[in-house]
Amino acid sequence: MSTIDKKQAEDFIESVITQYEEKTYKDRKTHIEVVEPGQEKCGVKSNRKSRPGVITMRGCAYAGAKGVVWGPIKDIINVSHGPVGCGQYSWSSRRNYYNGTTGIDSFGTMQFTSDFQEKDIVFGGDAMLRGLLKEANNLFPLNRGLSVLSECPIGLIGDDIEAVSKDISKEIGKPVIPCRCEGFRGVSQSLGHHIANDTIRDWIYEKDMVGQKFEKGPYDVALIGDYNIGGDIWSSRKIIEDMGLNLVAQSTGDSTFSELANVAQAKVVLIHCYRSMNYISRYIEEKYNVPWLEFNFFGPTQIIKSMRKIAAMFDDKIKEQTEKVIAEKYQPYFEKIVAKYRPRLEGKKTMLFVGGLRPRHTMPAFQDLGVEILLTGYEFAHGDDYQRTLEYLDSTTIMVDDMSEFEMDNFLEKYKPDLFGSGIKEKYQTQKSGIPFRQMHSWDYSGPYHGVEGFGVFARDMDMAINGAVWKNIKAPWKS
Amino acid sequence: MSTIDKKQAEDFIESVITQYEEKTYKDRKTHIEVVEPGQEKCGVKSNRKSRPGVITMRGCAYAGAKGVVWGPIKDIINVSHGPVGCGQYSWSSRRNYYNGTTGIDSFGTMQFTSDFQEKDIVFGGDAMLRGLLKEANNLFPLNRGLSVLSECPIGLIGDDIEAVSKDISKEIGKPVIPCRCEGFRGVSQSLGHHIANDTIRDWIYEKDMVGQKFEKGPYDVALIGDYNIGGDIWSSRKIIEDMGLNLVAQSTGDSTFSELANVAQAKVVLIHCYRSMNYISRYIEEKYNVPWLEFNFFGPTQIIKSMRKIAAMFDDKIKEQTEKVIAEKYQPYFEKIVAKYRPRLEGKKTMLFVGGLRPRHTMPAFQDLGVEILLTGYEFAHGDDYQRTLEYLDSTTIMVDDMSEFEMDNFLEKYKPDLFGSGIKEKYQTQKSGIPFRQMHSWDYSGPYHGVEGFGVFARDMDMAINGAVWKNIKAPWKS
Amino acid sequence: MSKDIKVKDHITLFNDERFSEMFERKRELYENAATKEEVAKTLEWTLGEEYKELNFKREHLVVNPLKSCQPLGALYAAIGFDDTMPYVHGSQGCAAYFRSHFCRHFKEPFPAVSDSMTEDAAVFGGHNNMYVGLDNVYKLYKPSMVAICTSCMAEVIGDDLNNFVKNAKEQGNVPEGSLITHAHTPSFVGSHITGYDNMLSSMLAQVGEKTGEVKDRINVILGFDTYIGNFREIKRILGLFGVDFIILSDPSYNLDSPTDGHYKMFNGGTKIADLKDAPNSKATLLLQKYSTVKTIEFIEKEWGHPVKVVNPFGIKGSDDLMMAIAELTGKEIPAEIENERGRFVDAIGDSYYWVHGKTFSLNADPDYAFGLTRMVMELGGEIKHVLLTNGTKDWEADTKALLASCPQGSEAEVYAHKDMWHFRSLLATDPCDFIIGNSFAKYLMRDTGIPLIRIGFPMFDRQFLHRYPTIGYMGGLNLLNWIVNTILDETDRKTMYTTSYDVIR
Amino acid sequence: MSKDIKVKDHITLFNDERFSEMFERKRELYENAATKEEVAKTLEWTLGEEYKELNFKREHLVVNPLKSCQPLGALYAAIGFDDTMPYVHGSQGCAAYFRSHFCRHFKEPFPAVSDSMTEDAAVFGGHNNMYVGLDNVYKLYKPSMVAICTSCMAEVIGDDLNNFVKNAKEQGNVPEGSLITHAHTPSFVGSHITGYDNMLSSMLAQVGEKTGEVKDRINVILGFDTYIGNFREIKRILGLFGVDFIILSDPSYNLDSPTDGHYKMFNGGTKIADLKDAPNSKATLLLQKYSTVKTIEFIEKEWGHPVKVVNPFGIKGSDDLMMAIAELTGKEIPAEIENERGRFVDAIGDSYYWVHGKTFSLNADPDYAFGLTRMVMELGGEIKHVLLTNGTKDWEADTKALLASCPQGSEAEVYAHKDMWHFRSLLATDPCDFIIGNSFAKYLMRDTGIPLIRIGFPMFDRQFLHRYPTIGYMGGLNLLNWIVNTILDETDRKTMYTTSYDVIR
Repeated sequence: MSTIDKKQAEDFIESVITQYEEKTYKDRKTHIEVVEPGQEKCGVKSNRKSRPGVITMRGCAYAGAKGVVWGPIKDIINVSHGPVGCGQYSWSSRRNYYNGTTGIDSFGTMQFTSDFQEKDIVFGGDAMLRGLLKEANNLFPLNRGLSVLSECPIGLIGDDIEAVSKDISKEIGKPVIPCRCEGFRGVSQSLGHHIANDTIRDWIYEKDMVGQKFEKGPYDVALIGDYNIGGDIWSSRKIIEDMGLNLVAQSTGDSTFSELANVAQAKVVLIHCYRSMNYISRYIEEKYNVPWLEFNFFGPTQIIKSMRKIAAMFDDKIKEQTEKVIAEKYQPYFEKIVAKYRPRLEGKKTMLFVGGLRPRHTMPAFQDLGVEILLTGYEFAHGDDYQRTLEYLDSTTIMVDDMSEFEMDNFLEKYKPDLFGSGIKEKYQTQKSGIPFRQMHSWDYSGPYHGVEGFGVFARDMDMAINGAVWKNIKAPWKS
Repeated sequence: MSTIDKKQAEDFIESVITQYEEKTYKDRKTHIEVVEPGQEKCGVKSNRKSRPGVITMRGCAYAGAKGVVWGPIKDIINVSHGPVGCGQYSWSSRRNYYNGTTGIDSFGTMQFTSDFQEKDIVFGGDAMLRGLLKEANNLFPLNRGLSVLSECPIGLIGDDIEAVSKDISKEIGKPVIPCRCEGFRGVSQSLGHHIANDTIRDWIYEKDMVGQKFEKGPYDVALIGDYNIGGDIWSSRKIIEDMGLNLVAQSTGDSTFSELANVAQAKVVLIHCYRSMNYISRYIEEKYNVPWLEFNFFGPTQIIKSMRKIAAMFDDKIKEQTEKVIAEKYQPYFEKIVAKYRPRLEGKKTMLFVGGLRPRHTMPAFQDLGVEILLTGYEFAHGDDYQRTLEYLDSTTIMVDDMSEFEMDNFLEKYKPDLFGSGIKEKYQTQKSGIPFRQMHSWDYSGPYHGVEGFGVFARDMDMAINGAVWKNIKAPWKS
Repeated sequence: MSKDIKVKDHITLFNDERFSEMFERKRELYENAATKEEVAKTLEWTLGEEYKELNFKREHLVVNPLKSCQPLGALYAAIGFDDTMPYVHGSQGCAAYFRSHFCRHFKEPFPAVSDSMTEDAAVFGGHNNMYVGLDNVYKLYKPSMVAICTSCMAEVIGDDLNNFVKNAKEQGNVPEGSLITHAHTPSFVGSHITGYDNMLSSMLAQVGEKTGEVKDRINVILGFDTYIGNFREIKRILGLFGVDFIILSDPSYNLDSPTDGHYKMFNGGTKIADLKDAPNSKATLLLQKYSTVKTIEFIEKEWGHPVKVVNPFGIKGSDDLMMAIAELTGKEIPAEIENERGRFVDAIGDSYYWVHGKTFSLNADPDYAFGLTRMVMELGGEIKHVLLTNGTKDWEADTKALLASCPQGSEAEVYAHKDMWHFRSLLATDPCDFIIGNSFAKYLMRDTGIPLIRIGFPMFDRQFLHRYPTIGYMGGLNLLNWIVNTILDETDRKTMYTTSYDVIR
Repeated sequence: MSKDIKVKDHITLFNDERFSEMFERKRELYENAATKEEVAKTLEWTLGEEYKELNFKREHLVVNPLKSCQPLGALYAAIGFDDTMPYVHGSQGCAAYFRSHFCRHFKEPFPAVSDSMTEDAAVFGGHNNMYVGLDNVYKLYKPSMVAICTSCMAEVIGDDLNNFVKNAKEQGNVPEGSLITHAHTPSFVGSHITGYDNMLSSMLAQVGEKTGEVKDRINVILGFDTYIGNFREIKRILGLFGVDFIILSDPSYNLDSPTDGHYKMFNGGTKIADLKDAPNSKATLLLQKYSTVKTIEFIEKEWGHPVKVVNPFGIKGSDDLMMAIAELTGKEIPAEIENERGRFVDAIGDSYYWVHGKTFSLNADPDYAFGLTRMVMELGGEIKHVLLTNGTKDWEADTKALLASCPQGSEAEVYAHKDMWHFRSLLATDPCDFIIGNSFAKYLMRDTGIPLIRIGFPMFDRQFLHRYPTIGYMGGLNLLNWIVNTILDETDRKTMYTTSYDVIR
């Protein structure tokens, strides 16, 4: 039985959004729908501009390009080109883990900026950028390349970062990749992913770059679209290896330039975050004829399903090994975790509003633990994301695209879920309402959530959030 | 020129002590004298009872026996026999450093107590003590012996700890030493030293115990009366070794039972704290015919003087080596320290009121740094200590025995020294008056102060105390 | 200055090779030391199950206990009164120890006299010492009150304080009308908290004057609480309520006095007049239970007004505190207090994920142990061991009931009369994530590698912590700060050379 | 619970051998990694003198700077006013970043809208965004004031806020009489503290209404001070003085609100009426100087009443603060403040021997850097490097003069416009005993092994610290606590397996 009554929910939604300014009201109406399990089409509009003056959870193209695609590649120097702020606010905040010596052969948790001053706006920053790239290369000689990530002013003042990058690349003999991810482009982080993917395409694959040579084999796979938040890609990698496959390249979490280039050298490309990386997988399929496969390593149901789907691309040896590892190692672990946590979580209700993929990826993991989803949606998904979310529903669910915080507050107030999973900006106001919260972009400083070990951490954390002792103490006992 | 004017000081003293109750006044009058350099006799009375109701700085016999003599011996288990408090308050508070694994082969910073309860008072504690000593030996099998340090009730209820100790010693095959250091005995810690020394005599030397066998040589010396506060004995040991001598036993700082027994095996016994250990050195000389020598390793003047005095007991090889190390290593270091700190300390005035020896031992070190002594005295010295203090005077000085805190407050108020060196109980009230303070029992958590390196630390600390920036800020600027 | 010659003290000096060699040589040639293998083997053995069993079989030996003796607590009760001289009838060494102990904890002077009993007093009794002692005290310090307690010697020989004081007054050893209170505080009974209780209840009994008139005012007793900040905090809270109150024993004046160039022995505290008038308050609120057993009994029986006892730590404890004040005074709980509650809960909400599921073992005096146990569970922390040396039966029963009421307490073990050497065995054989304890627990941290959160008494190796409050919501924020930020600090240290060394946590 | 299956997260999970092997294999076969020798060699090189020289020759590249951009500071000024919506005219991503940054520091919600300018606004200007934006803001949140600042895009294309706001009012996008303030805060000029100054001075100019009547009241401006406790502390201090006051921008309501089950977007702050009436106060007291340059200038010029600027850290700074209040108000400094001074001095006297002679290098915003530099020297600490990214010429001159006035500053080097990668070189080639800095300085601790004392902004990896005050004597006690107890903690860690692991320090 669903907690959400469709008619009541629709009436409630209407009562909330009528409070907007008129054009905003009309726009928002098309972004929200109450959907049912089994429903075939999702009518939610997406990838549209957020309306001015409405607190949106969204970020910008720069955030998508730097924070998601380029940022995690550990051996290149990502220069935030423009004023100091963008690089500063995104510094070390995504927890894309990596192994390496920071400042020497790895640069993931460093903030490189051109720190634009007024004169740079007036006279342009190209000359400065030239000098900067050379300085960076001199001071960090073990870098394997540099990227130039444009902030808003660059596109507006007409700098030619492509020309500069080409020149310097030639001069230093390393890739220098200009990425036009100014924050005003597009409607969300999503365009940043796309733009960044395009730069990977244009500056790596189109130039036929390859990475470290390795001995090729029939079981070589690449894993893309995993950003290694809290170590996600490592627990995923472990599964791939346990299946008997060879992971020859991963991107972009704990990734190197070499691996990025070598993605196309695999036999199959496995893609986890479809939303941010599908551009690349499609391109590689087209250009190199390497097939790709979407998978989901959140929670037992999807992990096992995904493992079998991947194994199906390979021979019996892999299939057998896959079944063996499931039966002997994973299943028993999953059972223990479920036995411990499901009784504590059964029947709890959650709302999930995150990025462009995670809600539909994590819903099955919640369901594995007996948690119902009341509401979900995406900051920056596209139509197909909503469409594909339908298959994971098991009760009536409110689907919201680009939910404003105004809407969010109203939904929380109305439905009082046992958990809300979203981002840092949403965390503390949710908690003020006495509703437990998990940051589902950053795993709230925990992780991994992917893979087998990740499911244990996920289950533990959701239990911790939902059943945290503090939530019983919200109300002063003298207030009845 | 002296800061203290004798006549004025005497008048002032009179004005202070007339405030006492009459008998107390009469008594205190005999404990204070204004002395002059060159004066031949010191008339100060000492080693008398403190008067009731007067806040004295003194402790008790138990404190002297446990804290000073037995406590620092690292491989024996010192049992504080009686109620819990005495052991608790003296636990880890003397900073007698030692090398070893605490709880395994070393027990210096542990508090072993019989935690007397009412029933033990009523029925006696001997049976319990038997069990206790065996438990201790079982749980800490690497101990090399045990001591039983009586607290007040033991002597009052008539327990026979000697009999118990003898029995258990036989049973476990290790020395068990009963020490009748009840706190009500005598007038101060001093009797505790004496009692404890007597137990060493009676239970070790009288029984002809010896320690670890070692190859004897002409340069074997023992060092006693150094408690290794903050590492004192280690920097002293370094000097002895630098002179070419062989330190075969030290006591009681970082000492073992073996070394304690082997003191009598040395060619010469060097004694640092004469006050607390002279009983032993005299006895050893008598029984074993081993000569002893008092020395002082505080500050350049005394270190060099003492080294030469010690060397004089040996052959030319030692004498030459001594001169060499002084000239090549120590003198240059002393000069650097003096060059740095003397300009910052020259002409500063201090008062020193400590234990039974340190004032006269540290005065020359202060003088090496240009610091004048206005007042000094001892908590628990004897007549000869006062007598021997005279030789270190270089200006008119107030000499006080068993100074009460009432007198202390008055002296501080009157003479406003730049530094007062005394104990923890005196520290904070001195500082409230805006007068810098150093704990000169415990080196105020610093040290070593003995030896060459120790002089550096001493000079640094006195500078830190006297010239601490905070003392310029005592008065609110709006109070003129 | 830093470029001059740099002096090394013990913290680094003895790491120099010259010294290591010296130490090694000494060990080998002269110490008759156990072999390194023996030491290693014994060390391992002491950390195991077999040793634990042996260790728990101890019947007589006490090693590293967590308690001090009665007169210490008695002095603490006394120092909280204005113009009052604490007085120890017994050996002078006792007073020296008590004073040092407090000085080391508070980094403050702690005046107390002793009447320096020695051998002759053992034979003839300590009355003469007291007569001269009181005479000197009044001549030198002119206190408004003298508070006498006893140490072992006087108790063993059976000195009768009541009689001595009467004689002293009659003989004129003290000025006419002198106010002298006295309590027998044998060190071989109970612990420092018993002494606190004995002294305080004696003062109430000996000085309080019930007039029959009931005043619109409450008495507040904090118990043996060495967090000086709590005395200010309870006053602030009562101020917000707009309540008239008397704190019975308030050491926050004497033990947190200014450095302004003038030492004053007496800096304030509960006024003697207030002590006299306390029976006429309309109610008494106590913030500790196990350190005030006799005091509670006395007030309930003799003063006959409402008495409430709360344990004011954490959310629940602070709620109890506020509701108790409201109930005893009839006042509403102020909005500002409610706001503070919300801010405390908020801070817990922001941070509990660092505590939840972590395991804790605790050492403390009973009232703190109870409060911290409950608060840790409010944060989602799980309790492994609660070990006291001076626990009482009541405390044990209360704590077990508390633990049983909460899943985070389901596996906890409670020890009322064990010591820190027992604790070492427990931690070594059944480790937790964090220890909560006083400065001596640093040895447990060293021996077991389990990080220590420093809360308790004595606190000798950190400064200022006792200046913060720990009670009420704002005190809770300090406790939370110490707990959570220690966890964060340890997490940093554990991850420093890994990628988990996060900037955002 | 703890005896169930134990889940390992990233903090310990990846230490497992299986993972180490996996990492090693990946590195070897696929990463095209530098050899370990190359890495070790390069690491050593980066810590040396040669590298330092190269590093300091940088003209363009900025690495790990210690500053953020203007609108961040503007939002901070805005959030301190009651019922006020901070509004970012520019790309929406900017607002998202500012909000996240504050949320991570304060662990509090931080409301702010953006008008989501995109490509079309780049071509046609952002006026339409603002019209719709303001309309929505008033419809949804009904604020009493909207405070608009700009991010890069609006500044580069030259949007005219004044005009836009005028139009919005005329067009009826906003309700009649709406109060909208606005400041241009280009990210490519100055830093976050410049933005604070621009926003605050604009608000004073645009809202303040000088009536000619002078009220017996002072204005107080704290500047870009993220220690929320300071707002409560200054109110407490002024309360003790018995002074009537207005704090201009008081974020302590919005950024320390209760968790009580009800989220409120606006929780209080400086009342709009007070902002209007501020010019009629008799004087203004500022607790920061470098973050309020324009504000000071404006008040001096336009309001014409006495202005005092103090740096209220440490003894001297707190003295200055108290005397400034006394001078501006004609009130006596209360005895309680004098007592607090004495207690702070006392705490320094008790602990300074742990600080004296130790060397410190500092990172902070300019006002904090100045105050901490002075306070460290008051404790006897010696300053090695003071390095800022957003230092000004005034700051540099003031700091050099301060250092020159004190022997503990005689060897210090001052850098107004360097970054933390420069700092790394300084610390590696000329190490100090302790670093003082914000959370990002933990990287310096890792890279150089020098312990970090965490004071500053942002503070992402410790909790609650911003709830404590740092100003005045009682704030000084907190600073002292952080400094001294970090030193003690590091001393413990250094000595844990030596005999210097003292219980009493």
